[in-house]
Amino acid sequence: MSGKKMNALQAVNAALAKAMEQDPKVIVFGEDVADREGGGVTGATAGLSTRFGDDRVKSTPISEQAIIGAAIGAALGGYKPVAEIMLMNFTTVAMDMIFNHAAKLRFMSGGQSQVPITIRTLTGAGWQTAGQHADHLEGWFAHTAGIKVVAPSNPAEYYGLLLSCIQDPDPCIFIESAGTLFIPGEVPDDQAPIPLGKARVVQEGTDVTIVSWSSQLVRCQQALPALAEAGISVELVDLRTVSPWDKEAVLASAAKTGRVLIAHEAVRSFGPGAEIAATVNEELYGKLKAPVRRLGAPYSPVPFSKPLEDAYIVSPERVAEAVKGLMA
Amino acid sequence: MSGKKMNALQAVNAALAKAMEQDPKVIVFGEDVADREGGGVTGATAGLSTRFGDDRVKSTPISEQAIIGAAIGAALGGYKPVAEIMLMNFTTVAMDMIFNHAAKLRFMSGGQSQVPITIRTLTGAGWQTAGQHADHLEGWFAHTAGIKVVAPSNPAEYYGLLLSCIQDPDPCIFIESAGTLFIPGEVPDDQAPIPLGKARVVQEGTDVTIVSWSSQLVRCQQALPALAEAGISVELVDLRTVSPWDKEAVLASAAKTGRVLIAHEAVRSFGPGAEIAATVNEELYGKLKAPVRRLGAPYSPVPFSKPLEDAYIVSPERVAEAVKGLMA
Amino acid sequence: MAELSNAPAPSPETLVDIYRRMIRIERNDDAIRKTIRLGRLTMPYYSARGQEVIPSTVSAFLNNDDTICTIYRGIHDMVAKDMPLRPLWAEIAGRVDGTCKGKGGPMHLTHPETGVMVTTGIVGSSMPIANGLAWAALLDGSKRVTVAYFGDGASNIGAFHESLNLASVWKLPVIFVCQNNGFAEHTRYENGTGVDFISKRAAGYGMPGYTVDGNDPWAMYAAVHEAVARARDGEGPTLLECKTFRFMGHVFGDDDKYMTKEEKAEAIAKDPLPAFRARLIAEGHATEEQLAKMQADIEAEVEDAQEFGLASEFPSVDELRRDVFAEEIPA
Amino acid sequence: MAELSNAPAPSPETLVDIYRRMIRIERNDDAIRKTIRLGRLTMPYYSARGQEVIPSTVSAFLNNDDTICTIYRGIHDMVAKDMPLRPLWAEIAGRVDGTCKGKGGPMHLTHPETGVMVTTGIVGSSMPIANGLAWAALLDGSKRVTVAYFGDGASNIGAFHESLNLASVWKLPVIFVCQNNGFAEHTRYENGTGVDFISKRAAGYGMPGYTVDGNDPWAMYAAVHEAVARARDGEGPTLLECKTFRFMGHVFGDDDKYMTKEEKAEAIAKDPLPAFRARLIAEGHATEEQLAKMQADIEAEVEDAQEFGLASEFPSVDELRRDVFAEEIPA
Ligand SMILES: Cc1ncc(C[n+]2csc(CCOP(=O)(O)OP(=O)(O)O)c2C)c(N)n1
Ligand SMILES: Cc1ncc(C[n+]2csc(CCOP(=O)(O)OP(=O)(O)O)c2C)c(N)n1
Ligand SMILES: [Mg+2]
Ligand SMILES: [Mg+2]
Repeated sequence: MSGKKMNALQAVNAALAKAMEQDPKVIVFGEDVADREGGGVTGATAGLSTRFGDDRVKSTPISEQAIIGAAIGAALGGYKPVAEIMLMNFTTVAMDMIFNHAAKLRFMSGGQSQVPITIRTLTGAGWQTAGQHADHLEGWFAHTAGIKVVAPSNPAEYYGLLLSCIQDPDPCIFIESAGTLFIPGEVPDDQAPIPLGKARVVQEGTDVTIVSWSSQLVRCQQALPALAEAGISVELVDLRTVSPWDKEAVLASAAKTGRVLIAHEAVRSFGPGAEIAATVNEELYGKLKAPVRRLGAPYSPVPFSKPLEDAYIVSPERVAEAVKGLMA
Repeated sequence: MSGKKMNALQAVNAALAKAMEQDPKVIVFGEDVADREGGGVTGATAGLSTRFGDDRVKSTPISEQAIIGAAIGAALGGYKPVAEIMLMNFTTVAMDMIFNHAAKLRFMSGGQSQVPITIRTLTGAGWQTAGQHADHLEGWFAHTAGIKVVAPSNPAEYYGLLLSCIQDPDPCIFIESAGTLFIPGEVPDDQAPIPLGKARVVQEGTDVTIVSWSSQLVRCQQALPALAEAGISVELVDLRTVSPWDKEAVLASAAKTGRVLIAHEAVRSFGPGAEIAATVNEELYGKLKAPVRRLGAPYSPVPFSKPLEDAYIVSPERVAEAVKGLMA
Repeated sequence: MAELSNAPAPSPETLVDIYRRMIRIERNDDAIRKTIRLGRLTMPYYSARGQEVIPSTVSAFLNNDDTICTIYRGIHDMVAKDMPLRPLWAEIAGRVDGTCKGKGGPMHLTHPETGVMVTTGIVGSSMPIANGLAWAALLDGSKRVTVAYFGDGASNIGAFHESLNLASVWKLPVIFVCQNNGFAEHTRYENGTGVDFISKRAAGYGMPGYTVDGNDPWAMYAAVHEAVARARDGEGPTLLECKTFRFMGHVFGDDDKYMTKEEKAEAIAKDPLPAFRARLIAEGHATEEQLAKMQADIEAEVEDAQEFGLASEFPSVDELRRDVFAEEIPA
Repeated sequence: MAELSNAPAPSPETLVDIYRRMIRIERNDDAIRKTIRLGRLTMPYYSARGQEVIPSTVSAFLNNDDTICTIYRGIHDMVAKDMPLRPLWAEIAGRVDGTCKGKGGPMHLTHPETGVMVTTGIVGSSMPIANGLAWAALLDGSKRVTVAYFGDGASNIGAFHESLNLASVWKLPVIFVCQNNGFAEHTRYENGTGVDFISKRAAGYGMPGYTVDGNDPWAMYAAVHEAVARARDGEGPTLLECKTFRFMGHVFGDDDKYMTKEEKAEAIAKDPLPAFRARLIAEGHATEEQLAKMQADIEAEVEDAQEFGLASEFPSVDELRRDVFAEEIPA
């Protein structure tokens, strides 16, 4: 199996190219995405407008409601739009379009309307972009009936999951997170679309299950050596799709280990980890060896100052500590 | 203790009048709220502009971003704005203002800015208003650091909690829900502000704790007679403030009964009940007599057709059934 | 506000066709209101009585594959677009034979076969989505046009602005049709809108904007003609502000206390329906008998639709698990 | 676009004061960029080099209790408003002596004492909040004015529209100052904006709008004079589109590949700072020595602030539990 080493942004770029190549109905747009505008502020869309034409790859005004509206309308007109909302915090200016329309049109129309759009959006703490540029809002979208929430953590996963989002007949939000972006990884040349709704076991183990995704998954991986050294056998599950989530896989792992830690970058309070914890507790009542634990950001906006930002993020050390706590 | 019988909307009206009377900095605005426009589409603000003047009670254009922005700015200028967003689904068009600004300005300014705004908003299924007018989004706001989420369920609670929201130095979202609106109740003449963050035990009991709020609390109350008849002693806890929530009260009740049902109108999946369930499980690990159960709306937009809407809402019968299930 | 260029006059056939759409709207609206009053339908109903000329004239220019995005006060727009009435009635009654199997209801009627792509209850949201449909037409290389209907109050919300700007920059074949009935719920135009004519906003997007008497089929004809021609010719979007009045208040049951009795009476006195009918006959475009027959046919159609709709079954509760996604949600 | 009425000419003192603000912005910006380059500061930095005239002229009309709401590219606006530099530097270094204890950083600097009420990283969001501050001034019966700064790209977002309309309907004492530098991140003005002059949008809200050479202090003076007078006299809002150029690209480290070398060189050749300086001297408003002394003083102030900021402590992690609410979150 031959492949290419690339980072997550390059994987996004490659997946977009692949999707556009395969399906002429795939169109890509958002602020600064065309090559005239430099191919995206992160370069994720570089080269696409040159290769596929300015009609299919378009830069937009700073008008997020209009961007998502155009995506929905084009989808109703038969296209498969991939719209970029530069940062996840800016989804809030387009939230009506996402929540009241994209997610609901199929249902409200009794199945007549389909809205196969993909919303790509970047977020994540670690770059000192402070309070308005780094929130992980997957919990909001997971609580929204009618939209799939996808949060990959390495280049091959970015590639395979993005292809699936684009092909999916329903709206997907595809979360690109700071902590995952620049870690190179091998993407097989024939990397297939990765099915949505299916978790991935990153490492098998027997003592403790960690459920995580996106940047926090990377930090969980970084905790593995110390845990191995401490003699704890960890099963690390990458949820990949936050909604609909892979209950079967998580419950199977939890049933095996009897101990579960859920870790995400989003704020812990009323965060997406709560659903998983509540479900594990409900389904495996009396069968667990320890209470299900959750790690997430404190109940606070993202701070600017470096030491505060460091403390805001759940570090590999805190993951390791929590796992050890479960074994105590 | 003398009082007046009124419904929740009348209680809102009375609380607004009281707050405006007590504090000249309280201002009220939103679409159609002034008397020239009929005093609000539900009448909740009727008479206020006539009594307190058109400067302090203003109707606005249909511009929710501008409404919340004006509230934030007026708060920074020393006022205590009460802004109405007619329906909770319309908070999505103002979500940037709420999430990125109102909730964060105190923190991002290092404590220099205060944003003592109250956002009143109406929602709830039952009126066949279908997919875009009835969502219970308290889970989103509870997951947002920096805003308090208040969801009363009877007229006296509406009155006392709204006064507290207005007096509170931080932003509050005050949720008025269809299922609570027209049930009359006694509001004592000297009804004091009800502290935020404190739950209320509606009925004491020893077998099962039900945690609920807003319209769903009403439906839980309606289940009580059948449960009493079945010989089950229910402790019903009205959370009142969804965030920050009264962990102590819920844990105390759960520790006493050992069985917990959380019921809300919001979608169950990734809903606010998950946080409570996860916390109860974590804190009372090994001490519960049954798994914590959650009831909420199905993973679906709110449907129009009456039988579907009826099935969408968690009925008193389903509450009773779930409680019986916990005893089984 | 731009001045309209010379447009051809409508043919007699077109005038009669516009009248047909108007009377179909009016008869249907009347039947809906009666049925609600009788307690046989329960739903939030936003009558557009008084606004018939606007979508009737617009629709006279549209083909079946031209698309519209409309709003809660939009049943007249759908009827004008020749949406069949049987599934319409079944939908507003929440029945399984409704356009949306009863799941959307009166604020979310959808009927792609006649180009009714979106009906929305969120003020302003018809416009951003209409842009996307228009963009799809461009990408297809077709001549399809899309109409976004909205109210005067909606012209003050952010989505209006973003949509008109994007449509202008991308030269989209979309027509923004503002049905200015002078009120946004209970708020009078001038108390919510900082400008005397909404059409003046068009200049801020480099697009033509016209204020038209939305109760005058001839004036509407000229304006729509130009807007549709521009869209089909690749010249981009147009904003039409069509002045009108809603006779029935904001929502069924509205007590109208925010307007004066006189202004309402005055508006109703100018009801375009009888006036247009009289002129059609006076100018020889149609005979009394023709129009009476037309009306009788329409009344029969409405009655049939009403019976059909109210006789249809309610959907099964399994529908809560369907159409959330393409795949059914497991029970 | 309206024509400006006759405005008084700026006095020599005012001209020199405007220059003082400009050079303070420029020296401070230069020091920030040097410090980032040396690796002693890490932050996203949006230089406004080239845009100094705009807030310097605006600020010459503002009192301490007049308020501004600005954006990520807004340090020049704060410096022009005479925000002290020590807490500014401590803030951008994330230190406890910063205006916001290091919690907000360069995109969220706040300093109510000098009227810097909001700095935001969300495009368009300065405007709705500015309205509220202006409304508070009205309610107080004061003559305070509020300035909302924003970019050309921001004029395409919904919040712009809602804000200008509300300000017009409520006659708010607010001035919307668009710093049109020709680019929104990497997108050229005309590729995002459907109209040739943003000021033309003002007519859509019934408010005056002017396009001004934002590099010309005299032209700016006349425009701001009128806008401030209108606001203080209760006549409502004004939109000022001030044309300028940003010399340093969108964000520190930007490679500028979306613009031509020529246009950038041409813009830099028109750098208003040396030109204004020369003219002040030539017209006898200031002497070479005076301006040299002024610059030296400012350089000393900047150096002191830099040292102060970088020497300040980092905040304790307990700060994550403070200022979320008025009451500290329990540990
Ligand atoms: C975003 C949003 N805000 C508020 C409402 C509540 N609302 C429904 S209709 C309406 C008035 C709209 O007026 P206009 O646009 O003039 O249309 P009309 O009803 O007169 O046809 C309002 C405020 C809404 N549906 N959506
Ligand atoms: C709502 C929103 N969308 C997108 C962005 C990303 N963004 C930051 S600055 C910028 C360009 C703004 O351009 P302009 O308004 O002209 O201001 P300038 O940066 O030129 O001063 C964009 C798109 C944002 N911060 N907020
Ligand atoms: Mg109207
Ligand atoms: Mg710019």
